Amino acid sequence: MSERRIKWSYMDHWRSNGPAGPVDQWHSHRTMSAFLKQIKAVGFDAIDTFDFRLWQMYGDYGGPAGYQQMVQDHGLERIVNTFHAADYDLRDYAPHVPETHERILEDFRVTMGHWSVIQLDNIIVMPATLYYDMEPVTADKLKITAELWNQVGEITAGYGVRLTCHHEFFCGIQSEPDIDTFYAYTDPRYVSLFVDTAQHCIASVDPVALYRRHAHRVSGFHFKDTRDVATGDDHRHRPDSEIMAPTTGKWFYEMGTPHGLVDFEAMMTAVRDNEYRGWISVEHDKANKDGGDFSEATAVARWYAANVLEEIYR
Amino acid sequence: MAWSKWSYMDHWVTETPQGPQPPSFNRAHMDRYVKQLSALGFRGFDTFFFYLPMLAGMYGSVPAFERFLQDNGFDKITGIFSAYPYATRYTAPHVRETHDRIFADCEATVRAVDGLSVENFIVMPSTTYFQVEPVTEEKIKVMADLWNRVGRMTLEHGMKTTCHFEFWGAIRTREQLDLFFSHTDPELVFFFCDTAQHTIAGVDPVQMFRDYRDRCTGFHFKDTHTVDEHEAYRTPPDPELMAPEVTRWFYEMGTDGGLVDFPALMREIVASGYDGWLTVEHDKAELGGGSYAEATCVAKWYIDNVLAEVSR
Amino acid sequence: MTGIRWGYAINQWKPQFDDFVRREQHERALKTISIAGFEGVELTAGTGRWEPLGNPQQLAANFGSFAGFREFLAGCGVPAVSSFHYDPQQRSMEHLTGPLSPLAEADVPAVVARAVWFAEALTQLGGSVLVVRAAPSAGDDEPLDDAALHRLAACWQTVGRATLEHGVRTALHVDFLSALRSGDALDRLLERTEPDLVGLALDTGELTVAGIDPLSIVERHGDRIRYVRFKDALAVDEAEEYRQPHAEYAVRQRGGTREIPRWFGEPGIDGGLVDFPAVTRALLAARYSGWIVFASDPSPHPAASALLGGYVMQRELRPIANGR
Amino acid sequence: MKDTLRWAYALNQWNFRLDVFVRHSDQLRALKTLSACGFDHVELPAGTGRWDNLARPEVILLNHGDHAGFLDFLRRGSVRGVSSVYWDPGQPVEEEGWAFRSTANRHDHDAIVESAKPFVEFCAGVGAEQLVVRPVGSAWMSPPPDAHGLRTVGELWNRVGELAAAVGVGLALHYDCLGAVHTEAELVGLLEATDPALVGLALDTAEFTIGGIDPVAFYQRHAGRVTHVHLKDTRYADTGQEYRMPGAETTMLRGGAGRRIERWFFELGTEGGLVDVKAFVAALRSRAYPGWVVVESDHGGNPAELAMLNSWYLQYELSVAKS
Repeated sequence: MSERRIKWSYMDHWRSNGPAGPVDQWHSHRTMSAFLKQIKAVGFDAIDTFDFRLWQMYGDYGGPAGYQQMVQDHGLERIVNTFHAADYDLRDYAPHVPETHERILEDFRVTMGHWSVIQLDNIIVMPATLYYDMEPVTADKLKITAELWNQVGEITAGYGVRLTCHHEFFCGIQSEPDIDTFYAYTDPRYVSLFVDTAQHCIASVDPVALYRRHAHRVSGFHFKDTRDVATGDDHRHRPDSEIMAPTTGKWFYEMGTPHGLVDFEAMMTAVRDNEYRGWISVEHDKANKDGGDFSEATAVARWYAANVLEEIYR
Repeated sequence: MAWSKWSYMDHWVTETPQGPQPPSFNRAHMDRYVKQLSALGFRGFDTFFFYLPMLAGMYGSVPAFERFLQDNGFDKITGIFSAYPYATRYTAPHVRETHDRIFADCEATVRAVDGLSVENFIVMPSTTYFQVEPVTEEKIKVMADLWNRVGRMTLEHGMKTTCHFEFWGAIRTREQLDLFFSHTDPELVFFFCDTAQHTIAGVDPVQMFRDYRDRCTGFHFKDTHTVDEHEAYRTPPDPELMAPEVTRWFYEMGTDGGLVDFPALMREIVASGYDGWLTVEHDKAELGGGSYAEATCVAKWYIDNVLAEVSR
Repeated sequence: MTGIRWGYAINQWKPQFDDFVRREQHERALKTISIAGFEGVELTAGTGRWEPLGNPQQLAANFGSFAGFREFLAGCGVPAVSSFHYDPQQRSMEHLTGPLSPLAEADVPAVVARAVWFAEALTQLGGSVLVVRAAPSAGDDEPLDDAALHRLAACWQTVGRATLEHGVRTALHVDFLSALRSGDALDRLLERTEPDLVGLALDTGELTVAGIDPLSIVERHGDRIRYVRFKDALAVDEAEEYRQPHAEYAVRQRGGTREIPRWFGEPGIDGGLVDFPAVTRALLAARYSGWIVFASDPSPHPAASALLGGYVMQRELRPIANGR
Repeated sequence: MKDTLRWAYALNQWNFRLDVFVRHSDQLRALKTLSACGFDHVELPAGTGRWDNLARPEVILLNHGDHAGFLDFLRRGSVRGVSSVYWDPGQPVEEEGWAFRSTANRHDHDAIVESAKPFVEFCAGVGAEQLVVRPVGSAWMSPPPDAHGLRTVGELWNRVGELAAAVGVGLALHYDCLGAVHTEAELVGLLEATDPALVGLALDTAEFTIGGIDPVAFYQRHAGRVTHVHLKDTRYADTGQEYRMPGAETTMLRGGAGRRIERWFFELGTEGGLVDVKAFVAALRSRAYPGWVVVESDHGGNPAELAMLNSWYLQYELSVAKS
């Protein structure tokens, strides 16, 4: 068998039904084990996780290395990426507000220290605040933001980890021109692009074209689907767009869903054409909404990867 | 005085350690179910014929189950639903040769509740449309003959045979409904108004009630968001759960997008002097992440907060 | 006529941080509470944009004003908010603060300010009690010696005085992880506080899991009770695992070494340990008037819990309260 | 699953209620789930009516036209075929006019043989190797069978077995923990009353264990008769008489047998499982068992989750290569 050029990682959103209601996999060692077994059973090679789980890693597994050991004990290779979900706030943590930069830089110095015991590929960030906290999105603000991430990227590069940006449809940098401007301002050595197929699609940006244009900057993917494009003020809905937009109660679906808007075959073809090698992360955020189910969504998504996408490129 | 004769049609699903199951799963779940309905203030209980043996098994007998209901604030079992949704060579209301068998089944069901004061014997008068079509006057007459015969029998047991028309049944348009009622004896065969089913079939339930007031013995108050515009009703193998365009037909009262004008119907009912039971039903409430308990709360909330104003 | 008002705690609808965010979900839950026979809802303090009912700022962001929120409640058939349940240890994104401790003198001004923030909201939402987590978890903090109790009493006295200025009473809530659970700490704390300023929130489920008979509390401190939460308990922490560090995760969520699947349930749940008719009678004997709020804490099926609780309230407890 | 054993998965765990698992889209999701878990053959459940459209042959054909159409449907979910079909002739079904029939009653035999025909034809048509049947009714509804009774039942299954063999389909009698044939002696008696060339045994590890029969020891003694396997686990065994409780399907398997047992059947690798799965599978391997091993977990919990956990167990505890 020829060497695989693509491996599949699972971004660890997860819920299962416990005796007292829905729980996540961090609920107990038992639920974590059941989660990892299921991920492994359908053929994922590794997982991605969130920074805010660090405390549970320390509390329950002795830290990131201990947790990665738990992952490996279930036959998975390792933790590939982490998502740094920050609480953006104009007062103290906002990439387009220079006064807050020192705090953000310090946050990354501390965070990377925690992760230094294992080897990650990427630390993923949403590069801007919520849209309504950044608008109007000006070239100046984009430039200030880019400068911040250049510095953060330098810090993470010191740990051998790439800083990569994930553009939520509701964040300040989500339109095609703003994304292009942002990458023009950032240093390719320090700032990469992480293509989330659904988020771009919701923001009316063609993820395939975006990827083809910036392929040399791309350090990873979230493959997930959506059935809806944001309309009107969906991307700037107060207080929240992700769960509370009036038009849409559930934005995200696993790939392979009927009526999905992402053209994954075209995406995979582009991945092949660019000779991308490495990890693709599968994500389906909030799969349990509206009667959905994480186990099933994960199996169906992995089926799609095995039966449709790997036919194109593997 | 607000309307107090509300009953609940037994479609409930509850979470069990073995997955989502009907409350007949075991006695403990059945008890919990009755308590929940009791908390909402329902006074009547409608159920399916096939649950009667299970209820007898769990409570010792059907009358013992009814006593359990009464201990929880109910008046009684109000209706029994019986149906042959799917034509087989043994049972198909439009096939005269199967009538003896259907009649015998109905008699057995009715006997199982002898001694109680169940009021309605609710039937689907036909099977799926696609198994009957072409729907002719002759076939409607055959079905009418069956229910005349069953109706006479159930009256002898104190129950009225009353017809509940599915949107996917062979009697669904206003013309077919009128034809069916013209062939049935008003003394023997009655009308049961399901607000959602008629609406999906493009028939106005309020007008149906107005026109058949004298034969109406009950209602299923449930809602829908969709009128069948794709001939789902005649699409094999099954329109109810498998229609390509519509994944969920039925909703509880009080949802956004509901098509049934319940206040108008309620006004009509009050004005007419109707004094029977009004039944809440919500079939498949769990589709799309819903729950029966919650759907029942929202529907009863609607009754007490919206319909109560109308019927005052 | 009784002075008891029956409410329901909304926290059981939100098992995870990204659940129960949308308006239509709130509407359905509130209608469920209403139709199950309850006239008030207890809110739980929360932070951030996925907690639309969690604090005054989020209520304003979502409903425009308190009046707007009250209109929404009224539209769902719920006349009042009974209370907020506030835990100082919860961080606040709105204030950019981390955990505050009632034991730390330096934190007291912030705790007071936060309490007033909630109290002001309650006055406009029909509530009269602020329920506060009285002490941190036993395993995460110093033992409550005299000096610590003194600081604790001083904090709650100040809070109580401040909320009372808004007509809202402060009631101390003792949960089964609380440092106040051990020995006579609670008795001593109550001794050191003035009854007019600091009351007690009786939570039947928490006390029972803590191995404390709620009846004994009613007997000893009936005159201090300002708020009651009725939830049932399914197991008792006999091994005192609450003294472990991080007991919030290890014991409350995961069930400790015995892996108790569920500590709490709605009143009347199969296997429940609390004698609610007896507690109700004892409260009446102690001349309690005010809210009795039902809760199940997490529930695998929130609407069913509300209905089963409603059943017990309507058929067993309310008749007792009404003297029948 | 690539292994010396042939692995399949039972669909019954998805079909846990009358009105669920009806839409083709839901079924495709289950098939894809199984495929992602490494399974490419399925066992079809029993059922009745238009909503059990993976159960009754005539309803399957109404949904998919013909046998090839049904196989095409399975293949859309990357499932290649049907290992087996389950059928209980004692379960009244709409298609048979809700007739209540008993295999112990000789007068019902002609009707049961007749009603077996669509199943046999369907198995042959879709390439299912085994028709798996419930050989007798529930113990609580009938007295324990004596030698004469076992001979009567045996005659029936020989007739059905002959019918099936004629088109190359095997017939496997599935022992379950509520059946009137309950003890090991009774089960052996039933097997002896049937022709080994025509009738095999479907050994269900959990059902055996609950019923008080050690599946490993039994297999070692009777390997030649075992033509089909259901692999699942249980955490409980009958105390001895629970299977005779009136309405045992409800009172024992759902009502907890008065012991508050919430669920009897579990996925492989469950904590406290009573089945020695590894020893059992080792025994199958050592005797080069040729039939299907169908993994199932019956009802309980989330079907996709259980399938994934079973798959993990096969790969990491039983060393079955996924592909």
